[in-house]
Amino acid sequence: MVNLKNFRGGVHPEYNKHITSDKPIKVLPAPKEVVIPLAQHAGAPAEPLVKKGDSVLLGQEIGSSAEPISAAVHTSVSGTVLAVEPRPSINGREVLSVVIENDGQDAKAPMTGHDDPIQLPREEIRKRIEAAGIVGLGGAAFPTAAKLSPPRGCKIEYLLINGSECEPYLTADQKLMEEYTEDVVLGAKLLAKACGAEKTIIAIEANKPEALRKMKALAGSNAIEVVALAVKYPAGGEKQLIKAVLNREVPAHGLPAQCGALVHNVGTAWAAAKACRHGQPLIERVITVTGDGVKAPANYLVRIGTPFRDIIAAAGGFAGEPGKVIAGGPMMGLAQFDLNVPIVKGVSGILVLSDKVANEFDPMPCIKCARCVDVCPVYLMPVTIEKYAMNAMWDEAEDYGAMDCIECGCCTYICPSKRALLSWIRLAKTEIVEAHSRHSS
Amino acid sequence: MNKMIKDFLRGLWDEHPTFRIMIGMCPTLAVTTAAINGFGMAVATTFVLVCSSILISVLKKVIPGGVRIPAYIIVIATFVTTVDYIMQAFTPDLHESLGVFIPLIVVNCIILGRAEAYASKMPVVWSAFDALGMGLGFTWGLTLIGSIRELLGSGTVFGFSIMPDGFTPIAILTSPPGAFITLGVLLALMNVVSSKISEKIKAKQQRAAN
Amino acid sequence: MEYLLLFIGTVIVNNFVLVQFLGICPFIGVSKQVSTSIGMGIATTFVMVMAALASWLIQHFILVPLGLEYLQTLSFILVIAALVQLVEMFLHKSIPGLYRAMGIFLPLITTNCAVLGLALNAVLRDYNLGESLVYGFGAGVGFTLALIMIAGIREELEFADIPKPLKGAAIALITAGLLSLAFSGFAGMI
Amino acid sequence: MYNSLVALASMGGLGIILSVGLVIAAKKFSVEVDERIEEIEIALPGVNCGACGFAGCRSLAEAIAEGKAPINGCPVGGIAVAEKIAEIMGADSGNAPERKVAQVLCRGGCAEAAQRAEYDGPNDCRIMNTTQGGDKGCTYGCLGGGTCVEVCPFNAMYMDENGLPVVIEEKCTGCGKCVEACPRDIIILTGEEYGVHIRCRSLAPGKEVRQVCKVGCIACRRCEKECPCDAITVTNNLAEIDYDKCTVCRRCVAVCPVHTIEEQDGKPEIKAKKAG
Amino acid sequence: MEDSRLVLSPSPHVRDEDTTQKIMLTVVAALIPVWAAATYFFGFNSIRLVFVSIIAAVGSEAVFLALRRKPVTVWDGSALVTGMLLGLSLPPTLPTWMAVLGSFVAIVIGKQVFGGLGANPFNPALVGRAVLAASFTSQMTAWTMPFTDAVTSATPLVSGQASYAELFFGTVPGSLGETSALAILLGGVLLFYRGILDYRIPVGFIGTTAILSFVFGQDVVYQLLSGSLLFGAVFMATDMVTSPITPVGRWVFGVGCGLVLVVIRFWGSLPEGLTYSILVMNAFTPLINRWTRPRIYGQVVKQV
Amino acid sequence: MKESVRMVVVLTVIAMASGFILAQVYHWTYPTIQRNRAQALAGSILAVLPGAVEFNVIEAHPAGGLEDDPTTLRSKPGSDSDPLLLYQGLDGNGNPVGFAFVSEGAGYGGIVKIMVGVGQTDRLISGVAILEHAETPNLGSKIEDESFRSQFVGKGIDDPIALGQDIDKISGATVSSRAVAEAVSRDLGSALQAYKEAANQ
Ligand SMILES: Cc1cc2nc3c(=O)[nH]c(=O)nc-3n(C[C@H](O)[C@H](O)[C@H](O)COP(=O)(O)O)c2cc1C
Ligand SMILES: Cc1cc2nc3c(=O)[nH]c(=O)nc-3n(C[C@H](O)[C@H](O)[C@H](O)COP(=O)(O)O)c2cc1C
Ligand SMILES: Cc1cc2nc3c(=O)[nH]c(=O)nc-3n(C[C@H](O)[C@H](O)[C@H](O)COP(=O)(O)O)c2cc1C
Ligand SMILES: Cc1cc2nc3c(=O)[nH]c(=O)nc-3n(C[C@H](O)[C@H](O)[C@H](O)CO)c2cc1C
Ligand code: SF4
Ligand code: SF4
Ligand code: SF4
Ligand code: SF4
Ligand code: FES
Repeated sequence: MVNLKNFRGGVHPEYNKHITSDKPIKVLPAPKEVVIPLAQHAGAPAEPLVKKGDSVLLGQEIGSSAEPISAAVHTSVSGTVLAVEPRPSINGREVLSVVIENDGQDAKAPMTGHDDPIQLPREEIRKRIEAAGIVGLGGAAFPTAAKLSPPRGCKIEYLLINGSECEPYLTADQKLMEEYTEDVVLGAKLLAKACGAEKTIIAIEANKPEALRKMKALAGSNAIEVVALAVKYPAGGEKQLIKAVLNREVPAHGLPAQCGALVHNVGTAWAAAKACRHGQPLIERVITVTGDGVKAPANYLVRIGTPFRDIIAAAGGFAGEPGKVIAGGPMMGLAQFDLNVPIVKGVSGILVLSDKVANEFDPMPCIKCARCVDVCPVYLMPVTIEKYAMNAMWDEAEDYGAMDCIECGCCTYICPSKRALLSWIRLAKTEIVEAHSRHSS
Repeated sequence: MNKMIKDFLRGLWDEHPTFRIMIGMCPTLAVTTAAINGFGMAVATTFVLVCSSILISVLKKVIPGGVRIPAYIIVIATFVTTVDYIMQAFTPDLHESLGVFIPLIVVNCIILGRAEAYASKMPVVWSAFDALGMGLGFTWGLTLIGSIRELLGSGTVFGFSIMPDGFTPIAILTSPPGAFITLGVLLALMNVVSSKISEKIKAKQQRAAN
Repeated sequence: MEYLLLFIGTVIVNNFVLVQFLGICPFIGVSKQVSTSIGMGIATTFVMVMAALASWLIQHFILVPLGLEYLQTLSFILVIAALVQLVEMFLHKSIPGLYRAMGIFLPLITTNCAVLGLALNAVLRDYNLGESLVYGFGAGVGFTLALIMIAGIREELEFADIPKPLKGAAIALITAGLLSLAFSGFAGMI
Repeated sequence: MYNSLVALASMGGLGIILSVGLVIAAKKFSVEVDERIEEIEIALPGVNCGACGFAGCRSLAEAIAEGKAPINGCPVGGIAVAEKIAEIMGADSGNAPERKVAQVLCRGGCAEAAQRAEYDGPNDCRIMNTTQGGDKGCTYGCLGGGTCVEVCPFNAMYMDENGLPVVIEEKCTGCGKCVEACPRDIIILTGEEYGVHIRCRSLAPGKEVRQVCKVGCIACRRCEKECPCDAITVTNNLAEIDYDKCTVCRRCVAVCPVHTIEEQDGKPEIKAKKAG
Repeated sequence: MEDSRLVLSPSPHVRDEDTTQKIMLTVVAALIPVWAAATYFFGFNSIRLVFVSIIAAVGSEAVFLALRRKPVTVWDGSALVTGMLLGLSLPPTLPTWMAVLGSFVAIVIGKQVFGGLGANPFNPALVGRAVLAASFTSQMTAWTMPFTDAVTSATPLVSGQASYAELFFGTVPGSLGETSALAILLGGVLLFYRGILDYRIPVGFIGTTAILSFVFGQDVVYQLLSGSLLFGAVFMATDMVTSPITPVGRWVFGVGCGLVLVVIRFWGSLPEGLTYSILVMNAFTPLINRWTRPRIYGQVVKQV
Repeated sequence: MKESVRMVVVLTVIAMASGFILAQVYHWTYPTIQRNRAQALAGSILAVLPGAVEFNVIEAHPAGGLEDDPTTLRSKPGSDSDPLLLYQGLDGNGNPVGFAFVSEGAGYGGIVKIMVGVGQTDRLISGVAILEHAETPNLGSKIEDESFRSQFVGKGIDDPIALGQDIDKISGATVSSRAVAEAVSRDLGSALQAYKEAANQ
């Protein structure tokens, strides 16, 4: 393990990947009813294109938007629209969603593929990705097509394919790389072509030797470099990845493109490959169902819109009393209270923690141990920002860089006094944004 | 008359120069290594305070607003220098231990403050009473601090041995850090006492109201 | 070298505030924020150097030749007060930027012990003009140092759960005491 | 005697030089300033002791004139000075505005409102609200984290045993800090004499409200019909009261089937005045 | 599956195992070799003073918190550490009541008046020690030879008479905990490996002292091993509450401690300046934090 | 304009009055103050010269000048213009019993000023008195104790005055003790020399 790419800061939580890392991806049958939120990406929500009673075909576009930053939404089953109404979604709010009853036919809408999609012109690749409603599968769910057009004056030198999967427990990206190696590499090439990158690098944490091996075997012949990352959370954070692999820094409040880099998740690459080769829109993804609270942890290929309830049931149901059900990983995931919420494009796993693991601690006074300062991967002073936030001193919090926080949660994880640093920093961020908008209006 | 007594009492507690308004801190900390020093300092200050208040009250009509501060300073400085020389002549030991802090009475905010806030506006007798109240407040404050520091730091009060024979003096109380800390602790105790008192008064008022 | 020792001695060993108890009122009163303390400190240093100069001149050109040493206190305070007021008015009118940063502290400084104490001490110790100026500058820097340090601590204490009776001046005094305790390590050095 | 005369003469000389200097300087360097600052400065003791925490009396005067410091900011001057400053400031600021008091428009505490999850995080309503919308069934009601109590600078609020904030009306100054802080926007400021409040902000349909809260407005419109002065209207599933029209007849209080409407236990004489 | 209410909380959902209490107990563990050495050299006095200091410190903390009607959080172990460190920094013959008074001052004046754990600007144990030194100077400078109760005049720092080996193993007069460099280093290594000790402060502290000792023509090794430098640099300057939180700040702090120590040692009238060097730098800590803010990722120029 | 004139006049008048009054106060108290000082001085001189009942002042300019002491900042003895004052003690019959001089050393809290008495015939120290000091009470201030001061009695110019060997220091107050010891030895030689010269004249 020579020459692992590393960055300053970060933490080493229990990774717990062994629970599912040897479980192959199982295809989960489509549920009887899917709930497809029209806002499951960053940017403007899509407008519904269907109404109650309409019948739809698999992969048919059911929502779209004219806004520049948005993404199309497609149905993941064929059947009848039961309702277009607000439904609970993973962020705890009700979101306008299309509820579709599955007729079990999987009758496909027409899709145009291409046998050797890499031959497609650059603009065409981008268009197909846009039409497929592809958004980043790494978590942020930012519309991929928008990311592929770098802002004027920026040249993308490097495309980094993010296979680090630094979140503990999750193995979806790992299994994807192991089992769909070819698609991922093809996707990487397509994305590289679409953004005009000179060089493509696939970065994988060193704790996934199998994925590394397979990727290296295939990528080598495709002029793609594969690098191993030191095992540390959040190696997969965009800024940390760029720092570790390229030793460059994204300018504060700027875009990666400004330092010549673009980062895409392996799942995004895989989706791009499918969109260009088969014309298939983004209607399914790989997720990990794991944690000590489910009976049979596994990796699944699931349709977008499948309710959590069905997935957990498929994984054998809860083992004992569940404490937390988390959409995503333990570091950045969102705790859920309603199991009817559906899987959306940006969710890479469901983590069920039993009551005892889920226990929070009461915060104690800060002992200024500075561990939070030491682990912050963007070099903030979380303890100071927290202090200002708790005292509603938003200007000072901003001055100390609250807006630069990537919400990785390292500070909160490491704090021996169990302080909820990130919660307060997030609050500061909200208040600062609010103050700015108040100021400008 | 009643109001005059109230004004007089104000300086003794409600607007106590040391424990409430926190002015004249330098002598309060510097000379209270022994009770007698604190007492002497305070008496000197009181003398200057009363005399200058009276004189300024007398002169208030004559002095034009534009030069009032320099004029007051001259008046005060005159009294201070007088006290300085009198003490040097008649209480040389005390003068020795108070040192530079006697001339510094000039800049003690209590005096100029009272002159400005009170003496320059009020009749002579009132000003005198007000000044006396403030001065006595200052006196008991400094004497108390001096006594505590002397008692624990040297085992004596006003030079009389009080502590039992085995007592080891806690020397820090007579040193600069001890001065700050003693005053800080005393201030906190005063706060406790006065909040207890105001609670009592409130309770009494409530009982009266019911 | 001697001047350097005098300077260091005045700044650290015989710190005006922590050891000599001069200028305690502003030390407690204007030390809630570091930024204010810096302005206050610079202004004080300026006034102190000026006071050292003025008092030296008065002492050596008026009081001593005329045998009027007993007018020391009176003449020093009067001249210092008037000079500071002049400077303040001048700044206010002519250099408003500087006035806002520093001038606003000037009146506060006129009537505090540190400045008059400096003038009297300098005369008492029979300093020559150069020594007087170094002494004044050192005293100002020492005052500034103490002020900024306690302000830094007090800003932090704003966030602490201090027992109610101790809030405000009481805790500031205790902090000052511990600061003075820390500096007592330098005692007897020069 | 000779020495005395020298003293007299030299002090006289010093006096002349300084006073002339000051007089000239005062003329030459005079700067236009806010008159009130000047007036306040004169009212202040002028000792520049720094006890107020400002850099001298002038700074305090400026701060008071700009409303950045309280009128009684000078501890040395005491009450007398404060009164004078009040006069100076008052002359400018016109009549004192009507006293406002905070009202909490939610009655659904632990006993009345349903919970949808166990919240386990910082006890701050704003954070609860951004954590999946909090643990409360009703997404409009009070989260019970007590942020309003926390931010009140006058200790005018406390959390009752039922997990709801209570305003101590005598202490409330109407500063509005709590209103600003509450992420659910359920605190409003009203004139202190208003006596009847509809304590619910839920825009959810009655059926849903019933599922999550025993005392939430179900938009049954009975109050609207009952009110003799047309002070209540139900829009968006929520009854709202027009305080200007309300005469505190309290009939709505009686008819509300879920006891959402509550009479404020204000001062009896104000109630009488309003009623009469 | 329907009925159980799920737990809702903001991310992250997992926490590191270390707690404040664990950190404090680790410090206690690291002090055990030091205490053992002290007991070996100074006998019952070591047990007496350390025990009494611990009991007084924890007791004072408990009483103060109870009087404030606050939860009595003595189990967090911080008062235990304070008491232990204070006890170990005392000369072996100090009367018991003075140790009690010192612990009381350390906890009450040094810590609790500022709001308790985490809020104190100055190192409580050192506040206690400094107050004792200023109050009972002769008792606080009365040293004994190890294995005897015979009072000797001076520590090796003053007398200049001890071999390196004696200094390293600790068979010299001095405060209970400071004599054995070996035991201190043992504890330091434990703290370092448990990630509790930030190397910058001791390295900066000891390094500066070494360099300046060399520059001023002193015996470097002797300067490092004699006096309480090692004990202070490992256990006291590193107190997290009273030292800076920024990485650069911790260098500044360490170097500053060394500077002040050397100034007091070589030019001051006190033989040992450790207590004061750390206390002085404690006072600078808020300013150091303010002026050594780390450069934020992606920012080109350092903010001031 | 009238206001300005009034301001000038009033301030001037007040200043003049103040100057005049202070002059009176000064002249009134001056004799007493002088007497106090003289008494204090005489007291300490007589205290260090057993048998003396009065004294003369001798202004001496020792041939080589006094050595400069680099350890202290504030004291600058020995600059040629400053004479060394010697106080010659006389017994009831007017016969000299010895002389005394003032010296100083750097203590813990500041300068320690002492009076040293030397016998007429044996030229040995007959007494030491502390005039001024700012040492820590109960610690450094023990230099005032008779038991400490008396250690110097009987020492001569040829006797070593080494702290810790010849003179027991006050425990915990090395600095203060050293200040006194150094003050004693510092000017002793030049004072003896000066006294001899003065006596020879
Ligand atoms: C703290 C943090 C950790 C992240 N970890 C990962 C990760 O492990 N894998 C990943 O693909 N993206 C991760 N991301 C998201 C990346 O920063 C980045 O948004 C993503 O790789 C971009 O690819 P996409 O647009 O294709 O999703 C993380 C982001 C943050 C803030
Ligand atoms: C001289 C030295 C001192 C160190 N001190 C500490 C320390 O006090 N605490 C710590 O956690 N790591 C310490 N380390 C370890 C490095 O900081 C470690 O390599 C770094 O934490 C690696 O980060 P990662 O594990 O997050 O990749 C030290 C390393 C060296 C060379
Ligand atoms: C608060 C305090 C006051 C001190 N006062 C004196 C003093 O008045 N005189 C003195 O010589 N040393 C004083 N010291 C210095 C120490 O006692 C120092 O250890 C001593 O001079 C040298 O120790 P030793 O005499 O035991 O060799 C003081 C120390 C402190 C902390
Ligand atoms: C590495 C380390 C060193 C410590 N050093 C001290 C110390 O020197 N003095 C002390 O009173 N407490 C010390 N503590 C305990 C604790 O931090 C201290 O009681 C707090 O300052 C109380 O707020 C230390 C703790 C740790 C973890
Ligand atoms: S990690 Fe926790 S205890 Fe340590 S400094 Fe940060 S907030 Fe404070
Ligand atoms: S401050 Fe933000 S970026 Fe830094 S560790 Fe905490 S959550 Fe991560
Ligand atoms: S009223 Fe608002 S701020 Fe107050 S407890 Fe309820 S939700 Fe929180
Ligand atoms: S924050 Fe202001 S408005 Fe709200 S209760 Fe307190 S005083 Fe009243
Ligand atoms: S008494 Fe010294 S500054 Fe106020």
